[in-house]
Amino acid sequence: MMKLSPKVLHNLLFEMMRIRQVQLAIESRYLENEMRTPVHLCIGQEAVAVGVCANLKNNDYINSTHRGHGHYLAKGGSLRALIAELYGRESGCSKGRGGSMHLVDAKVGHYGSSSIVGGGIPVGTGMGLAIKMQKKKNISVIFFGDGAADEGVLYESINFAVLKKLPVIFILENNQYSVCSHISARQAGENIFHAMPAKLLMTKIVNGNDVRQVYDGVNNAVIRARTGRGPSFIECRTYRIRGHAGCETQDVAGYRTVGEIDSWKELCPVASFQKKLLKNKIITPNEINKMERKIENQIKDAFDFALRSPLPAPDTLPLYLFNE
Amino acid sequence: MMKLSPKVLHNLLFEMMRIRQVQLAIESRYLENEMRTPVHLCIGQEAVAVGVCANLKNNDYINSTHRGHGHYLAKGGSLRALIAELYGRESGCSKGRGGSMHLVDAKVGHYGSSSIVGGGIPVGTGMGLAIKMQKKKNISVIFFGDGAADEGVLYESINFAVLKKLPVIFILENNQYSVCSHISARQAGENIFHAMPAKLLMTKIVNGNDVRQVYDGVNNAVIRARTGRGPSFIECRTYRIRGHAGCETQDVAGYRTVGEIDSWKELCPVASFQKKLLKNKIITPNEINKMERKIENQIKDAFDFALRSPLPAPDTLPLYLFNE
Amino acid sequence: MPCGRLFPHRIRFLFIFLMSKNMLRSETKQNIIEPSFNNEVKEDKRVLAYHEAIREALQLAMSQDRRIFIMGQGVDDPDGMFGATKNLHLQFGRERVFDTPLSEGALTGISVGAALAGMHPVYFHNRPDFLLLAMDQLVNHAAKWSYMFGGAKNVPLVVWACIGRGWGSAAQHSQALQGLFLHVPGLKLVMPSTCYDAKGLMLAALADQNPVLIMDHRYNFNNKGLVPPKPYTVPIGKGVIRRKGRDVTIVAVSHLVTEAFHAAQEAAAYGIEAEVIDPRTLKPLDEEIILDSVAKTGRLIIADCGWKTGGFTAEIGAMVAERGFNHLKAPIKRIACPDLPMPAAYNLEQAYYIGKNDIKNAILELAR
Amino acid sequence: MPCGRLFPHRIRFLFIFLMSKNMLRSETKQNIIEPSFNNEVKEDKRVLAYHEAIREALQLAMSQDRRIFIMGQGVDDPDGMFGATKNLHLQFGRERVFDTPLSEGALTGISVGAALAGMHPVYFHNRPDFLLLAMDQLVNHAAKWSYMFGGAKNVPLVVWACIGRGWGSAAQHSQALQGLFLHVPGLKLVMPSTCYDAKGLMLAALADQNPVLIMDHRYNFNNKGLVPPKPYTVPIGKGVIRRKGRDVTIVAVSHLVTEAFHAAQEAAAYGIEAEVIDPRTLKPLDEEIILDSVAKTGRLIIADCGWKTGGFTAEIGAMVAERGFNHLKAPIKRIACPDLPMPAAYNLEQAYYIGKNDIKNAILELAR
Ligand SMILES: Cc1ncc(C[n+]2csc(CCOP(=O)(O)OP(=O)(O)O)c2C)c(N)n1
Ligand SMILES: Cc1ncc(C[n+]2csc(CCOP(=O)(O)OP(=O)(O)O)c2C)c(N)n1
Ligand SMILES: [Mg+2]
Ligand SMILES: [Mg+2]
Repeated sequence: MMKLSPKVLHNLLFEMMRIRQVQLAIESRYLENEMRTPVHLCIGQEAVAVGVCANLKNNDYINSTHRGHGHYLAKGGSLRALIAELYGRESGCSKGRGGSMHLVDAKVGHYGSSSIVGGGIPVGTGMGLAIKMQKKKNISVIFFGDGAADEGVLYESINFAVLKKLPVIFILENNQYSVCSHISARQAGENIFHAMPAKLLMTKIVNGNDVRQVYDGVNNAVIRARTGRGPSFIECRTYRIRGHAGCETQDVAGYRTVGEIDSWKELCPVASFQKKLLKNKIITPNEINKMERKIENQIKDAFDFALRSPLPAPDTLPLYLFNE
Repeated sequence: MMKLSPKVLHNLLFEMMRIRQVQLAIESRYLENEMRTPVHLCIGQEAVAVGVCANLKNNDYINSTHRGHGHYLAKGGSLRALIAELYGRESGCSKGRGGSMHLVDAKVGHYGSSSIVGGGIPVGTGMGLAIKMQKKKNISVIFFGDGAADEGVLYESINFAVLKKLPVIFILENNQYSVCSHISARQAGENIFHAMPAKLLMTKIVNGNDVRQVYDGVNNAVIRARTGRGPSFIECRTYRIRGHAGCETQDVAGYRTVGEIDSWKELCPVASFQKKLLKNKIITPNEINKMERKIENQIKDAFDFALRSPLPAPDTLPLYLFNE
Repeated sequence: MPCGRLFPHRIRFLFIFLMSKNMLRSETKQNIIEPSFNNEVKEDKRVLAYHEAIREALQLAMSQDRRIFIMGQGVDDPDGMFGATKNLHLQFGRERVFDTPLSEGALTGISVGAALAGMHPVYFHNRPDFLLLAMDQLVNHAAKWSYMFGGAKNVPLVVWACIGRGWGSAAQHSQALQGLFLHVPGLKLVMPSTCYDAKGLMLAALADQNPVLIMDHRYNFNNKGLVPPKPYTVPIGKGVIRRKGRDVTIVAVSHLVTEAFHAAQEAAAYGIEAEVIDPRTLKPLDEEIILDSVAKTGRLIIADCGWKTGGFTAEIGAMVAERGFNHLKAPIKRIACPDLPMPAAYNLEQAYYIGKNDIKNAILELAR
Repeated sequence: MPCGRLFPHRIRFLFIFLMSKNMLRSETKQNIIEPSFNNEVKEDKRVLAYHEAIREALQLAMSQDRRIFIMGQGVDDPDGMFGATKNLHLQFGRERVFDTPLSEGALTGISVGAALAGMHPVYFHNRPDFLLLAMDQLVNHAAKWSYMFGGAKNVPLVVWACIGRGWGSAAQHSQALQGLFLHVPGLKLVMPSTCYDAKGLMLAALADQNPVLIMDHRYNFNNKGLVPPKPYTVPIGKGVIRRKGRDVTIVAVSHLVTEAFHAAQEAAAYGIEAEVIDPRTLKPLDEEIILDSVAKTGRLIIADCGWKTGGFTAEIGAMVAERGFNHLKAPIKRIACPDLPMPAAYNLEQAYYIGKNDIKNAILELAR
């Protein structure tokens, strides 16, 4: 395991706690029916977003999915603009046009995400192509789920990235489910790309609930991409604690056991990392409390901002179809 | 190598010679501009069609491509109906609606082929699904090129066939080119499916210019499929001697060297097998002559049949859109 | 923020939850009783929800025909395709009712292949947006196979998709793509508007030996209407008059039939009698029922939940301008979604979508 | 049958080969000089073939704009996309002009991503049929990205495809799919008919910061016409009158503009003067030029090389029935391919396709 400074470790924890608390805040207000957009919470998967993005620079690109709040925040996307987007406000990151599944923050290299499962995979690959053609040094990271790994566009995109040695990292966020479908109903065996020769595609499976493992695994891939040695494929094994969409009470019963969910709650990436840092005396309970308060304030500020922002004016409906 | 009776060996030779001679006959008359359909000759690739289909029963299915004359004939498709189809006649296998790229002969398990590269791969997979659901004992064999292996639908179809353990054999007919594009401009490294665990997908690379190797490779896959043990993936390495479409004089220059073509002519699957059988005294020159004459007669009969058949009546244009 | 604190607000919101569960994330309307335009139902007055009607059709057909099977993402999950396939896997087994990978392209081709080899697949999609991944297999393969091979083989296949709308589903989860499929020769395109038809058209689609695309709409999905228990088919290619009228003809699609009906009822207060035509199948289209009505009224409104340009309103408008021109007394009116992706914000959604009032205004303008 | 006998008939057919090379497998017409309707060309009277005009546009644009690159199956092969991209890789290098795998779905998404990250890709397809594999990325992604993110990012992208026709190319290699794309908000749809416009519209598409789909037609591809060497653009969204007339308006698409022009010339012998309108871009559409013409003539013919139902003829017919009804004196006429896949046999092709005579007959019927 790589040696990381306390500052970096604090930061990993802070980012995970922040994503968790933002999700919980969204969840707690979701039944008010004022955020009228299908939220896909990433509670339980925070270590993936944070472990990956902690390796990235501001001008690196990410491409995300319908379950994208964590990726957006970890990459530095504006919290205010996120919450405002969920409330459908003009001040939202997508001016209220996108909703929960279409976040964007171009300033931090987040150029938008697709809610077509797998749809972002080639888009992120193309961003890597642009980097290479422009001879720039940044990289493109693509998040996608195990469901997206069913789609042929993954095969096509990896083939192209390998062929052109693109600075692209494919992050398979395997939470075992696509809606209510377990991965075993959709795929047989390990993902085939793990069998690719490492020279062509560096691949790895990491514990996606361990932010350190994610960080380290991606770190190698980032170096490889930045030095022109081509793409990598990292599978992060994790679990979504909540239902597919909406808040906890909206999860349909019958497709997984309570026991299964509970066993994964035990493996909570935020709590376990917190515990580890406390145990190793890298952080104090007081520092954690401070973090929590800081985050609470940010969240309060963001919700206030969103709620006092106006809705888009109805006569602006036709705007933005084209860039004129 | 499996031991085959002289009868079977004669048959392999006969089928290859027949496909070759039919292609040459088509080619020799193509510039008359009466077969007004883009023919994709499989000269040089006869061993694949024959080595595969010699393993199949009449009620086994094949799914073929734009370069499908050989598959059709090897599976037992009517020669008359093929030639008539090329001439756009009502007596053609597709009643003149399909042309060279859309052959069909339902009586021998050939239910049609697509000219969308890769388009037949899932269709053949679905035929395997039907077999499994109907608890029948036949199998489904899919021919496709190295170009088709660029398409994501291959990944999706193999995943599904493996998942459902379908009686399907994927035959990758790797002739190195898609039109003028060499495979190295399109793919990096070996096809990824060779790395699949054999339990899930049996895979093999064979010399596609050696009919015995093709026969043996596919034989195992056929047994596997028939006994419910799931799909296989066999890559046959071969070469197309002619241009992508049309006859020899129509091949565009500049994308491959004359030397390359000539070196593959040396490896002619028909001539080399003929030589081997002669050398081993499994066949006599006289028997070969007889075969040639028999084939010539069949070809003459087929062209006569086609040319005396009427074109479709123009007022039948709207027929066959739906099965009523 | 340890996991122990996952549920801090749970109790606080329980009452809201109980209050609002049915509205939650609802892209469907709840418990709308259909207008009494079910002229088909003579005897048995049983009431069924729209999704139950589809389910009953599937159940009846599968019981009778071993070739029929159901596949699609989540067809066997607890939701059961909003109820349409719910628990059918318990009755027919997971071999005949199965979940699929997210491989819409290949799975469509697989359903084509299964159809060629003697099965009759029903492939479910919970939104038409995902059909865009299947266009090659739908348009290049399913739609063309019979013609391309001179009728040697045909493709008995039902592809079903349910149009999403509202709750910020936004641009990639709310498309009503019938306008695309309308253009494709070789596909039959069915869009029911009543519970009765939902069952009868599904049974007709399963009796058809060709590819049939059924596009349902979530706004119909919880409607309740009269659905006889017996098996029956509603013919593909025959429209129906949902309301008689002499002044204006309205051709409306899917859930807009009900909207048009109510608009017509309200317009009647102004002395204007609008005739409401439900084509039920967009392709083949019952052109005569539309032309006959226009011959009587001389005025035409077309209402479609898809985009305007090049969609269903275009086809009907042009068809009447071509074949019924001499009866037309006024410009036609096309009511459809604007040529824009769907926005997420709910007030923009309101500005975006069309409904009863748009139709009523068109009636009043046209017949004033 | 050893390989030594591969060429038995070579000599025998050499003379046929020499005679007929240009006709061989030709889905294009050869060396047609355009009618002199190139009103734009004032000074420089240089003649160029259609494919050379496209190539020149690409060359000019790439020389000026480092963001532009070309990709597609075979763009760097000896044929060079029927000449349109021929040898451009020699000038600009294989990094900027490159062959692709047959992965139309992903490659479209890759071009979207490259566009987002500051490039301006031109993705070539030698037939629109293959775009059906790219529908998800074209319709769900390219067309929606700008809107979906409130304009935060846009997609400067040119997708180009060339409609096939004839020589038994049959159902999967001859589709003119503009009717599908016409329906999709967020895509601009360009169909040039002259060499001049082929260059000017390509340059306009490359100056546009949005996804533009250019559909060319093989029947135009070897036409020769006046093309000034300088860079110039033809505005996207503006149609042009190719022939003035007072009696009938013909709106024709792509290679049918020339057919309509000749039909109009022949009809003039009967004293009927048809006005020929070339919309040049189907979306955005210059509705005014059509409505103005119909206001004058009162009669409308629409000619499209795609399918009839729900295609371009539907949209124009409905648009005029909606906005120009009061000027219409007769039923509109729609001339388009029948709602069938393309058959292979050449006599069925003849029965299938439309051209000058169909348009001429329509003129005579309408204005008799
Ligand atoms: C192409 C496509 N098919 C189906 C859907 C419906 N859908 C939305 S999210 C989802 C689950 C995707 O699973 P996964 O990729 O594993 O992501 P997760 O939800 O687990 O984060 C599905 C099937 C879709 N949006 N796009
Ligand atoms: C989806 C698709 N893309 C492109 C084409 C154009 N095309 C026709 S044949 C062909 C070559 C395919 O190569 P391969 O699969 O290796 O078959 P081969 O011609 O070598 O037998 C191509 C690119 C097509 N028909 N379909
Ligand atoms: Mg998942
Ligand atoms: Mg090949």
